[in-house]
Amino acid sequence: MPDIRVQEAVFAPGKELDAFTDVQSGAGAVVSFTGVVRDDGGNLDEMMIEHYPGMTEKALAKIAEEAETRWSLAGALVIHRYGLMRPGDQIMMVATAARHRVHAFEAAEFLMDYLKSRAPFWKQERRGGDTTWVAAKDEDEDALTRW
Amino acid sequence: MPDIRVQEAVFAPGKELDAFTDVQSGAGAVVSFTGVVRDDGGNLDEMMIEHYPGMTEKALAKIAEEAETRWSLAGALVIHRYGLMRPGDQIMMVATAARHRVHAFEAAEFLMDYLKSRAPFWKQERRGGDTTWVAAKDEDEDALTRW
Amino acid sequence: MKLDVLYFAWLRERIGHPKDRIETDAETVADLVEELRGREERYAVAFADISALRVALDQDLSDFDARLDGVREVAFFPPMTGG
Amino acid sequence: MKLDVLYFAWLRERIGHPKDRIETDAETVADLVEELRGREERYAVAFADISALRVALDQDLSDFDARLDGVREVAFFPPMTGG
Repeated sequence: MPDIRVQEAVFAPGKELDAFTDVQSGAGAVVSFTGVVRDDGGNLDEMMIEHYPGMTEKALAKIAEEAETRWSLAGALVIHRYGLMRPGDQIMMVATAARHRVHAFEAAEFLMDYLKSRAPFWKQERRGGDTTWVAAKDEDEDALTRW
Repeated sequence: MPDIRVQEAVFAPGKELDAFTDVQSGAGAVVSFTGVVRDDGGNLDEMMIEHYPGMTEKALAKIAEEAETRWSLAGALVIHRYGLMRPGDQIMMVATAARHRVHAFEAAEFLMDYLKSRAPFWKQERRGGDTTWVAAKDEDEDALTRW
Repeated sequence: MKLDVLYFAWLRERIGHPKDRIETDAETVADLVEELRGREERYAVAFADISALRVALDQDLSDFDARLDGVREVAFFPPMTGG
Repeated sequence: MKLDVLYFAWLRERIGHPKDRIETDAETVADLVEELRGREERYAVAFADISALRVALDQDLSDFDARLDGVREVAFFPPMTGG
């Protein structure tokens, strides 16, 4: 069962990575991805992430379970924040554990690609008094075709 | 400049990941890979890693500098241990930071593929009184052709 | 039938609130969209281009041709931008 | 010329020590291997199949056709298994 967490609170990726790795006895290969709010050349004041409570957890669990099955993962972790965050803050992380490195890498990339376009999160950037909803990128949708 | 460490001492991947992420302001995407000694169904007593002091650091720096240039990385980290280790112990880790997730993932996979077959480390497995040098896999050599 | 209809991100902002409770006979999502467009100008504007929108039925991604039989919660939103 | 010749992993074990200091006129790595094979039986055995070996010249990976001009350290070892 993947470990899925949708939360407003900050988290420490390193601590999560160590805790995740500790329980994957015999996995051999652990891959993590951490997404951080970019400072955008000092322009960005805040990022706000809205989500769809209920559906978010469901969508993430479905994606992570598919990854676990497809790559015979020893484990998978997804943490995604919502609410207000500032440049340098962690937005989210995924971690995958597998017997072989190629599987751990592929599963982590699959999780990220699906999570980008299939989990109900919406980013809003705040600069000065302006707010802008981040537009979805065609390349993110296109990334799904490889799986 | 990549951060390259070849050491006998244990290290804490989570602590290293956090320290690495902290200095990558504006990177957005951080990928890590951690290699752990598999317990091999309880069969393996110890793993011993021999290396070629001097050449190891040189080879790792060259691989990591190539990754930094090729994927415009904000940073790269490679830590690889040698000497005796036991099942569950960390063998090595790499971390990459980039503006976009695809670059961070590709650079980390590139680092791992090259490190497997081009950095002078040799693994020996110890079971009961027997010692076996791990044989290189054709698939590891083949993995280089994609870069 | 009674439906909870939810809106997220800029769609929520354009409509001005996050949720409507609607009594409707719409058979498909497209029928429901047509009905919403007829409600008020801001709905018509918000739903002008459904190619820019996504829909979930009872918290599963779906499409505008889907039937509403048995559905209790319909959510409309822009393409997602998580990660 | 004087060369430091290093051996690693099972090659080191078969030869019985990690390093030789050799005075040689070998022009290429292959010449040097030929000379080593002539030294003693265990060298002949260790270097029987060079397709199972790799070579580094002054700590850079090289190949068995490479010339030894200016080289000070030659290392022989099995394919690497790091990571």
